[in-house]
Amino acid sequence: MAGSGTAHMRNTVDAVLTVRDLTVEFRTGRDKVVRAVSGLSFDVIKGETLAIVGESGCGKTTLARAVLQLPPPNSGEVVFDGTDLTTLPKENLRSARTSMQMIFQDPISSLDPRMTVQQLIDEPLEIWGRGDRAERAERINNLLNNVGLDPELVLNRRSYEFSGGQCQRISIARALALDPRMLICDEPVSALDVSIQAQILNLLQDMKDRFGLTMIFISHDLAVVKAVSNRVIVMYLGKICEVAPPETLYAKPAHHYTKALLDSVPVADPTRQRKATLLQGEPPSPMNPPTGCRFRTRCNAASAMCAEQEPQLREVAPGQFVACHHPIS
Amino acid sequence: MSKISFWLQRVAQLLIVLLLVTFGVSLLLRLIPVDLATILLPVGSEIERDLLRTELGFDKGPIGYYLQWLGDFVQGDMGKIYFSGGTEEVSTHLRNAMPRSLLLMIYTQVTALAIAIPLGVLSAYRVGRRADKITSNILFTLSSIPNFAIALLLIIFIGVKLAWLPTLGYAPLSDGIWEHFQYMIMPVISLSCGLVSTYTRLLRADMIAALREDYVTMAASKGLSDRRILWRHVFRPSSLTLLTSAALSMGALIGGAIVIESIFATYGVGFEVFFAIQGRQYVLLQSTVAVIALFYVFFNLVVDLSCGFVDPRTRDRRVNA
Amino acid sequence: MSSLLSVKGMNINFDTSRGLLEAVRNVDLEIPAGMSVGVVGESGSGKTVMCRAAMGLLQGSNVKRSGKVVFDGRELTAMSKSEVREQFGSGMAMIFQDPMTALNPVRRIGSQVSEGLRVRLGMSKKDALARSKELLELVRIPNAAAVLKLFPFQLSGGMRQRVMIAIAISCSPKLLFADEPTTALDVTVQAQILQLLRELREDLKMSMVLVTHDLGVVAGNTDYVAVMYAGEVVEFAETKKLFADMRMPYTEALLESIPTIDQKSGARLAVIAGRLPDPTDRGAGCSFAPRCKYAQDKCRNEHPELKQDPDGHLYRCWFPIGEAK
Amino acid sequence: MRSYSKPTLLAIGWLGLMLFFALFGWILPFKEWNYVFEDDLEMGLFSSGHILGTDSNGYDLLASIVAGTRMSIFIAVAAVGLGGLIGSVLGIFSAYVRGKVDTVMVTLFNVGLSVPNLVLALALVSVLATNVDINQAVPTWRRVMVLIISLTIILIPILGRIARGATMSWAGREFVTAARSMGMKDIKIITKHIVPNVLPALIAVAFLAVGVVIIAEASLSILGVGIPDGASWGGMIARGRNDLEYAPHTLYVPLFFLALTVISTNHLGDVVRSKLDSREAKV
Repeated sequence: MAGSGTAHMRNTVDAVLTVRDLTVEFRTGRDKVVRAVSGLSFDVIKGETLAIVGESGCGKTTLARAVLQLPPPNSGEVVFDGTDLTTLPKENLRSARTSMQMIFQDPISSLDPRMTVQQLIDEPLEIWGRGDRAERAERINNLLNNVGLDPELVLNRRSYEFSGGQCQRISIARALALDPRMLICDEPVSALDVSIQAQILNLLQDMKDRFGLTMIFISHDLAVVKAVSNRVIVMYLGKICEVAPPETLYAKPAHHYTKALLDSVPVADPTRQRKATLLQGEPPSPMNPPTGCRFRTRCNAASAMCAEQEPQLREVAPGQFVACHHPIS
Repeated sequence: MSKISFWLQRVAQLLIVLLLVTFGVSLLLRLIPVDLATILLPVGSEIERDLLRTELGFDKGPIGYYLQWLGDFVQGDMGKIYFSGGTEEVSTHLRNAMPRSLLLMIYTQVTALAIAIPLGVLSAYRVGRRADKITSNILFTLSSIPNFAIALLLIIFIGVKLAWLPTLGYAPLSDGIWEHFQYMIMPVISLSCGLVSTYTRLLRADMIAALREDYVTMAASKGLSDRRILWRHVFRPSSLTLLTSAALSMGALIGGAIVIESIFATYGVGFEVFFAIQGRQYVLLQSTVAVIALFYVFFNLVVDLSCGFVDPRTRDRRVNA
Repeated sequence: MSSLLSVKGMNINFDTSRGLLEAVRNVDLEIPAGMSVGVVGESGSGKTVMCRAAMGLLQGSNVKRSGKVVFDGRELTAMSKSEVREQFGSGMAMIFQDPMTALNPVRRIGSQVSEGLRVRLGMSKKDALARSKELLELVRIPNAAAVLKLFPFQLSGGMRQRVMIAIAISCSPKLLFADEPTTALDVTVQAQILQLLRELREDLKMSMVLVTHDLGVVAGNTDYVAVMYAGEVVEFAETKKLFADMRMPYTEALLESIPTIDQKSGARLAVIAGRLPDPTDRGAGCSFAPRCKYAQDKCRNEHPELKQDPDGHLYRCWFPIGEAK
Repeated sequence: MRSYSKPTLLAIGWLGLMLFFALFGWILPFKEWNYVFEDDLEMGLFSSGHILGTDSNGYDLLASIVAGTRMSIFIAVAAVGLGGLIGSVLGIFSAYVRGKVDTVMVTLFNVGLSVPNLVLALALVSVLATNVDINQAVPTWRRVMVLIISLTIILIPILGRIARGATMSWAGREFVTAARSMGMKDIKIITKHIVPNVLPALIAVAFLAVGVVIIAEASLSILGVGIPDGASWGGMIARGRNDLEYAPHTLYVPLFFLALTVISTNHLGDVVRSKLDSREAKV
């Protein structure tokens, strides 16, 4: 797995975002380079929710930020609405970013503690001079109502007076302020309590429907991903393992890693405990990834070929692409 | 990157800092709007002054002068002090002054740590209780009183009114332990009061934070005694900040020593700086500042090294970073 | 069945600047010998505080506590501090959520694993280190001898959690408190750790209290479950019975709102409206009433007492699910 | 609004009095600070006509204190203001930009920090306050200027490093990334998100720095390179040292004022800091 390839690219005119051969590297010393994301390609079609799922350190967050050029990737192209963001001058990039907004994992750290809710949501509107003061105030009220907060109660309070769930609602309202076409959600519910998660997931779904958004949804939680996505990319050590619609992926995973992930998820039903084939060990360091298929060191089906050749993504079922020399059939 | 190359890099960084510091001081001297030779040899003839200009490299421009000074300095020639009757070697002066200052610093640091560690551990353990509150208040007040004020008060009460200790001078250890220490007690107290309170407050805050950590609860759940937890599990990680702060306060200590040495007439390195400025001995000033910076930077390196021993995380983080 | 640990009428309050924080309210809990009991709840439900208090590890001058804890026939709450300490290691042990913060960052793995053996069992340094190596092998750490010489930060999250388990079982405790032992870990590693805990429990005949927010983890790893909400135990039953026939509306709502990998993709999730209750202001009625879809006036005004079904199923609700049927 | 504790009120009150002395000392009915009361040499505390007594020159100590306050506070405020401004601009900028600029800046800060404060101040003062004609005394105003410049130079790396550290920790937060993703300009991110969050930490340190500067000025005076014959607290201490055996009160008085002022600024610095910490804990 953890292979390269572009077989899964749909190359349609409907693609809002097309990412080609994206590589992000971090220098962590004189001659040490971590390739957080290496040679990754994908596209997102208008109105769909693309989920990117993987364990910590697989590069999913880095990928999301690289799409927004925060910081820009080391190589590759990020074509959004027909423009390649990586070659855009700074000024144009600034305005291009407004149609692509991000929701962060830590709802509290993503809001400036010194600002009131009013100021927080007003900020993007003010930067871009959307409307006069009265129009903006009305827009803020609308946004807050949309995300299920009562403007009268919250406008003059600051982020630390709110719970995590409420902060996430404020973040969503702020992200929607500029009428973005695309929302990138980086683990938006993993810092929230179980009983609050569903509220935020439903809210995101509602907003997506109401404003016709396209979404990238990043998560480590397979169950959450299944609930919200139209297409899922499974990542491992900076590469793609498998791309498929959720129904196919969850019912018939083709990649050994996907299967292991699914088998590891605990099920809230004592009568239906799966006999899990446990994955051995933990992911190797991205500083020194295995040759060939990056998953081979933990894979039961690994053969000599897996160490030599990097598997390329190929279609094994309609819409299901896998980067594995020995896919599960 | 290996550990050795990491340390080499660190030493290189420090060397750069040292070079910049000494060059800065050298440049500063060149900024003086007067002729240095005239200042150093006020009564000499113009021929003598010309000789001096060539000897010291005043005629070579700032960089040439610095390189000449540096060349001499690394060979151990720190220049001369110019009296009306002749000259003295700066190195002789410093060789005499160094041990006095070093001993003063060592005694001060040892005293400060010896008082601060138990005090800090105790007040962290009894945080919020009365003993802790009283110590905190006393230490806070103490930290705000400048060392020269303590020195002057000690002189008035212990030196003059009670006449227990001599107020001026110095005796080397070879004159006898009591001889030596009776001159050191008051300077050491004056310098260590502030440090005691800095160290105690730091250690206390650090230990209070460490006591809230899960690993302390974990240690308790192993059935360890409070004393063992306190020293083995809490003190050691907390002592890192203490160590770093000891290095940082070295600068303040050297500064304080200048004042204290001049008040008690200890004639250490600090006094040499004072003397250099009062007597306009700029060569002495330049070399002495260089020696102080060298010592200070070296001390920081030692602390950096020992941090690695106390806290393995910093060792690794630095190797990676 | 005899209880290894029994908690009676436990109340834990914290004095805070915002007022009295009622963390644990009138909790009764029995841990049957040899069994694994799950304690499920969201943040602020008091599950962690309850466990730490039961073990006698709660410290601080702002803690107010009452209630009785009996462990292995002896009343812990009546013992002196050093007598309680005697119980640690060989009686009770604990593992924590975040293995990074629960291991001392500046001490080697070897000294941390062997410490309990030396202090509690009086082993010599050499014996304790040899035993430590065996313990690390027991928790399936490869290269145990080398790991003894490492520092915690040099290990991966999963390995650290294994080290912590090795420390906890080093003196063969009768009861292991596991406080969210897998929350900080990736899902594949979580599965490994849970399996390890299951096997160790069987081999060492150890009882376990498993604290978690994840109903999935509870379902596969416990014999009994206590559900906590707002500082109270609101439901207690055998795990199988609880999932088959839950009585508390909260438990039901929680289960329904969690996304699962089996549900239909894109389906709307059931939601528990409102938010978690304020721990400094518990109100008069049932704590869950403001968010409960079955709530009636009685729920909002009167605090429900713990009721018991003939089969031992406990719940704290005026109108439990299934009763109307 | 939270009420202040008693020590805090005392500290504010004392600093208020000092500010009053500094700004409006001239309305008080005193003679010049160096007016010589020839019949009243070395009078003790609470003497008639001289509440704080006089020194061996016959100067009235209260008048000296009031005049000295003006000088000491002026030097402290000027140096901390200038040093703080320059230091924070450099620190915030270099932490925000990172990269090579930051490396250079950190090296420069380290150079500044690797010479002990007082040594640097001594060197600067002695060099800058030298006259072309060495026999001519340097005028007081120029000494004051030199002193302020020297102390400013010392404070730049100290405050710069703190500003840099605070900026580093805030610039990494997600709301900064969020602001960037909304298309906010860097300069606005710095002024709207970084500076307001870094400011409290800087204010806390600035209070401490005022104390440091006051002590440094006094130390320099004791070493004879401050404003030896001028009206500053340090100058008074330096003069009083000569009489410590016979008229110790000439030493007690300036020491008392100096210590109380430093205690007050340090205390207020602590108060700001702990407010900051409790807010941080909430965030």
